[in-house]
Amino acid sequence: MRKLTYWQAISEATVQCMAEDPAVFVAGEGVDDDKGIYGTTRAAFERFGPTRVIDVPNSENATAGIAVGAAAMGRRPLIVHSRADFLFLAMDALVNLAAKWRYMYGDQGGVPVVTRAVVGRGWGQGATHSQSLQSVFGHFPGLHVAMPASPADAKGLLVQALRAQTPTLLLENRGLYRMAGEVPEEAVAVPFGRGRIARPGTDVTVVAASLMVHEAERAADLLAEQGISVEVVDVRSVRPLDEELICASVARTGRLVVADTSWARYGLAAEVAAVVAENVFDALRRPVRRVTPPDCPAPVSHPLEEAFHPTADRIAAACLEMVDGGPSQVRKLSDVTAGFVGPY
Amino acid sequence: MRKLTYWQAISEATVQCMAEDPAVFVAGEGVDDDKGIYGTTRAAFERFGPTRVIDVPNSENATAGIAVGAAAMGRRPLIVHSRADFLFLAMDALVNLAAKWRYMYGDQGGVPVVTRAVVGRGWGQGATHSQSLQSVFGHFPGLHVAMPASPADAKGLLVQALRAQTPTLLLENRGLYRMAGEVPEEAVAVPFGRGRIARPGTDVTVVAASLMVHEAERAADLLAEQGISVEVVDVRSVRPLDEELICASVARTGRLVVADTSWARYGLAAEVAAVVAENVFDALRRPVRRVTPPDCPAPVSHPLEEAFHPTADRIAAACLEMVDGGPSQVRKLSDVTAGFVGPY
Amino acid sequence: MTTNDRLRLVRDMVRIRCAEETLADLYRDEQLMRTPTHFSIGQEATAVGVCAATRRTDVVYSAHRSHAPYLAKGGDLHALVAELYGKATGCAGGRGGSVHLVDHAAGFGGSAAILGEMIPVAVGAAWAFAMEGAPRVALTFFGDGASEEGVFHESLNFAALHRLPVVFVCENNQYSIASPLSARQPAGTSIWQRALGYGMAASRIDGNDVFAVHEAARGAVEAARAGHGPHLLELDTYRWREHVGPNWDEDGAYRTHAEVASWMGRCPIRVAADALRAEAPSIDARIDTWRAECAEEVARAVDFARAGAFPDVTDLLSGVYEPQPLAATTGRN
Amino acid sequence: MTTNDRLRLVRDMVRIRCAEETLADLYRDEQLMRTPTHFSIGQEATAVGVCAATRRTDVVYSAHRSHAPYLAKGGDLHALVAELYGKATGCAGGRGGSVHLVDHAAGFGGSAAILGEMIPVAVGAAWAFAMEGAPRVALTFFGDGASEEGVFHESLNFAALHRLPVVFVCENNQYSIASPLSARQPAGTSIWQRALGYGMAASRIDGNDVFAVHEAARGAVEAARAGHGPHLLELDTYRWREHVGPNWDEDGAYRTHAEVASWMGRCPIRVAADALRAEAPSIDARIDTWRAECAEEVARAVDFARAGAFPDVTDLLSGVYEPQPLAATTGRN
Ligand SMILES: Cc1ncc(C[n+]2csc(CCOP(=O)(O)OP(=O)(O)O)c2C)c(N)n1
Ligand SMILES: Cc1ncc(C[n+]2csc(CCOP(=O)(O)OP(=O)(O)O)c2C)c(N)n1
Ligand SMILES: [Mg+2]
Ligand SMILES: [Mg+2]
Repeated sequence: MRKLTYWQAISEATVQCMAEDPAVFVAGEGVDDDKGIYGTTRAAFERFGPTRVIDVPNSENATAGIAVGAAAMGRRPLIVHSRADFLFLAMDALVNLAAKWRYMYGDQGGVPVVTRAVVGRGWGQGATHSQSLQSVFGHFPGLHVAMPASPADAKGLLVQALRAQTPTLLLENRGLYRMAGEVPEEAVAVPFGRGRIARPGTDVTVVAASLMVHEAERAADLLAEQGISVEVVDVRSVRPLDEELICASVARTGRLVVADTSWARYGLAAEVAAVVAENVFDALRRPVRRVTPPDCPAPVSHPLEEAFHPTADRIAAACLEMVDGGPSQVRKLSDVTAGFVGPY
Repeated sequence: MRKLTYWQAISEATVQCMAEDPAVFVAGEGVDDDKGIYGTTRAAFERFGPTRVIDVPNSENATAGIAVGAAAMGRRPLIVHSRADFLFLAMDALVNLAAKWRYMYGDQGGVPVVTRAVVGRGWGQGATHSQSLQSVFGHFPGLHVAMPASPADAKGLLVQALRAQTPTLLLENRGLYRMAGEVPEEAVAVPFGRGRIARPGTDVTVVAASLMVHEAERAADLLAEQGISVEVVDVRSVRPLDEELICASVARTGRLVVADTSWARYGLAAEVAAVVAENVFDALRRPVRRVTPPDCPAPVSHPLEEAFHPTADRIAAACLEMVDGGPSQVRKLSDVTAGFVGPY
Repeated sequence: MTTNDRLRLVRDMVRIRCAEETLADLYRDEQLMRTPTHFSIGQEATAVGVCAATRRTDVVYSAHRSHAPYLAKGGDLHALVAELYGKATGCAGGRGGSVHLVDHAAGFGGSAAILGEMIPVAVGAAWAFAMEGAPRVALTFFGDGASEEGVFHESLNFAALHRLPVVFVCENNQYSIASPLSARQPAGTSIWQRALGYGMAASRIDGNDVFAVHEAARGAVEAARAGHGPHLLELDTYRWREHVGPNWDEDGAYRTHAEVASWMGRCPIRVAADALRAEAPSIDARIDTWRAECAEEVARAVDFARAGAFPDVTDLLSGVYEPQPLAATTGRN
Repeated sequence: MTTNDRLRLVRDMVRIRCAEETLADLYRDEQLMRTPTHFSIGQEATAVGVCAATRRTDVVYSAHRSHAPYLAKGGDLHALVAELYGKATGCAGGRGGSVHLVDHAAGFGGSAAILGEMIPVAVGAAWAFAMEGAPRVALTFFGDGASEEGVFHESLNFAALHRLPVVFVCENNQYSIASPLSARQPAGTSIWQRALGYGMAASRIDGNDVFAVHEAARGAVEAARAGHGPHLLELDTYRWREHVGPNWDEDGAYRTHAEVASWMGRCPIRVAADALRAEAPSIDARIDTWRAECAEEVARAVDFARAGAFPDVTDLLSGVYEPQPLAATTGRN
């Protein structure tokens, strides 16, 4: 199959969905910009022009409410935020209104507002430009929340979101945009709620999403050199969450590490641990480990930032600790996003 | 010790803290109102007048930011929301700014904004007037989040918040205001991060907060009749979370039920389960159970609303299931807040 | 406007008044409608005057004080009452209650309980109409208090920027719960004037004069339909009952009996009747007739609501999403 | 204003220009300042004109484009540069970076990266001053783009309602990243006029004329201090470099070389020098001297920054809270 980068896959999905459904439009601050949100909206702008790829004022709350209104009248808005952190300003419209619309108004139709938001990381993005809000939005019934890890999923989950009737949040990690992978040419939907075994293994299960899937795979490579077999589960969507896949894997391995880009407390890592404790607690041979950022805001200073973001090394260390009688150390890796060069 | 209701305890704490520290002031929509937010702000208004108990426009975002600015200049704002659901509009200022202030500006002082927010329940509060956002705010380092269950804690935790240097969210369940309990006359602070054994027991641990502590205690009463001994842990604050207390209890009982007023996914119930899976997984003799609202928005219609909110009955049933060889049924209780009469 | 048109406006007001008064009594006495309810009694001229200027294909959104806009736009009365009783036959299947009314067939797009929330939604609907080139207008009712929410301004800016077919209808009833305007907005300013800062047409109208409201609304709606962009109407009016619930509250806690009485003296139904008396001398008799007719209609609606079944508890989880399987293990998404 | 006062304004602009140009070069060439950085090159007159009208006890907040307001208010240059290098000696200990500058001693209360966030913070500071009866004024710098955030309006309403001592300083540089004003705000409207809707004093000033800015700011700050309430200043200006980062971007993607060149022709330093030449004929020589002095000062600051230690990684968790024990089991709160 031909390969695309993650940003190209998103761009292609957008263009294909806009071609197939004239109701789809893209709106967001700077979506018509030359740079096109890491390139993802540029092709759509070039093809469909400023009536369907629309720059908006810096009014996140209204933009979200406007998207709800447009969706209620049959349009299919795709709203893009260059940082997920701006979503706090849109949260009332998304959580108090979009998420509840179908249920609260008696199941007479939904408002399929699709929101893409970029999670920043690296080059000193800092405390308010690098948060990944999967658990915060994932808490609320009525939303779908996904975190594609691969170009194919970035395309397929966006296609699914733009065809379905559910308000959806797609979180994209900036570190993924340049990664390449096989992507089907057609607009093939990937369903929400079905995870995937990114890499089969027998000794430890690492559950992750988005960028952390790649960190987990790198950790798995590293540990394979030591004869430790790691299974990596990519949940793909955090709501719905594929409980069966997670539990089946842990039932086999008896060991669980959860790796996430957001904090442990009340985070994705907590939920995955809880699902296991509810369903397959007796398969656990070791305490669950959460590999997440430490309990502080993201700092800017380079050495602190490096220490803040969870990496393959930390995942590998967590796995190692669990495997009885395994080696106590592995060689150190560099960050999967280390290729990024400034200035930013 | 003399008894006060929950609302009286909050009122007393407010008045005492305002008397002891002239920097404390109260602001919020309707805080100067005759009804005084379930009575909690009325005595303060009567004693200190409209220069220290201040009605504000319906501008939740600005109000939160204004509180941050006032706190940065040495005032001690106590902001009150008549429904926690309005906090989505204030979330940017509280999470992106207040929570990160001390850290992000190099540890030169914090902005001790204290926010009280009422969680609605019953009488058809519905999807946007009954949400309890403990896990959503609890996810973020830099905040303190507490959910007092008793009048004594309602007073003590508010006193602590108004004396400390940390931005704090206090969630108060409407169903608690009329409950009475012993409350010290003095303004004695209750520290954040220390839970309490609300009721000792040996067979099952029920971890809860706020209203659910009472539901858990009622479930414990019920089960005691059947010879089952339930330990109820009141976490008091969800950030910091008293991991030691939770783990110690589960280590003794080997069985964990977590009861919460918000949804299971990415909720308080998930976090408690995760903490146990991390630390005392091998003490578990049974799968963890989460007793929470089902995965839907809160409906209005009375029978649906009754089915939605978790109760003592459901906690008791969850405990029963865990206790090997115990009886399979207990008598049915009515809702702890059933005393509320309309119209509203 | 013909006399008949004008009579119809009065009739619509009488109908809404009658429905709300009956519902308020039942709400208080029976305690079966378990949903926080904000009556528009005294404010009927705003909803009726504005909605009569719309077509069925136009769409109206409102805030929590929603019965009057819903009924004025043609919302089904039976479905409204059933909703208040929490029945499956309610307009939102009993899920939404008083603050979440909806009637798509009538062009009532929804009401919401969070202040300001429906303002951008109407703008988005108008944007959809503009994108389609449909000759439709979106309208949004909200209170003076909601105009303090930032989203009000964001929405005005966007609507004016794109010259969207939306009419912002601010029912200024002078209070936000118990807070007077003077505690919330700078002295000497007014809401309609803020719209001018966006280059938007705006006007302030006596909101208890249904004919004045209607004329202004007709102008605004037709201008919007013709592509001349949005309009903000500030309509001065007054609610007679307490903020939420069926009772009177003129006890001086935040407003006086005299103040309430003075506004009741300017009852929109009486004001309209007085204005019509010359051209329609039988107006008082007609009002009596309408009242009787409406009482019957409301009685039927109440019977319908009472007879309806509650939603089935086994359906608690349906309608959160378009149909999809839940997790087999825990029944969660 | 004396000639000396006027010269000092020019000197302050030269100093900021020199510092920013040097930092931009280093930022680009060394890649050691790993923090997204928004230069104010070309916009110096706004920060300098406004801040010169303040006292040290007044407090200034700014948005992401923060170096100029920070330096103009007297913020420590060494601590700024060290912050950009991520050092423990930085004004925020290396934690905040370019968008989170702070210098309490100088009365620079903080800058923030979320649009509009510091606007209510300044209002809250002003409220604190009013509560204390302190003769202090709060000021907040923000861009034309931030005025589209709802919180801007909420803040104006609150400040005007309570007549607080706060000055809103809108640096209108015509763009929000690559979006021109015309894509974001209705044609024919302006930001300062929206303040009038709150009954607030407001004015629009040539933001590249430091003397005009200063005069307007002095009036606004002193009126606020005297209890006459808030003021909004809209200052028209232009950024020369790209939105974020050290480069030029006059490639036609969103603005042309001609547009940038025309604004560079109205360089605030040159405009001020021209205005002063009659009363201070030596102005050009003075500027050269200042430039040389500032180059040295900046060089020292860079040396200081380079010499500083990075924050200790073992301190990663300190300063999240006032000191308190973490959970023994997991090191979390
Ligand atoms: C965001 C938000 N803040 C506060 C409230 C609580 N609240 C409900 S109605 C109301 C008063 C609103 O006043 P106004 O907009 O003038 O409408 P009115 O009730 O007078 O018709 C308030 C403050 C709310 N529902 N939503
Ligand atoms: C709430 C929010 N939305 C969007 C952004 C992304 N953003 C950063 S700077 C900027 C442009 C702001 O323009 P303006 O306020 O005019 O300031 P300028 O950069 O022109 O000085 C934008 C959109 C942000 N930081 N915060
Ligand atoms: Mg009102
Ligand atoms: Mg700008």
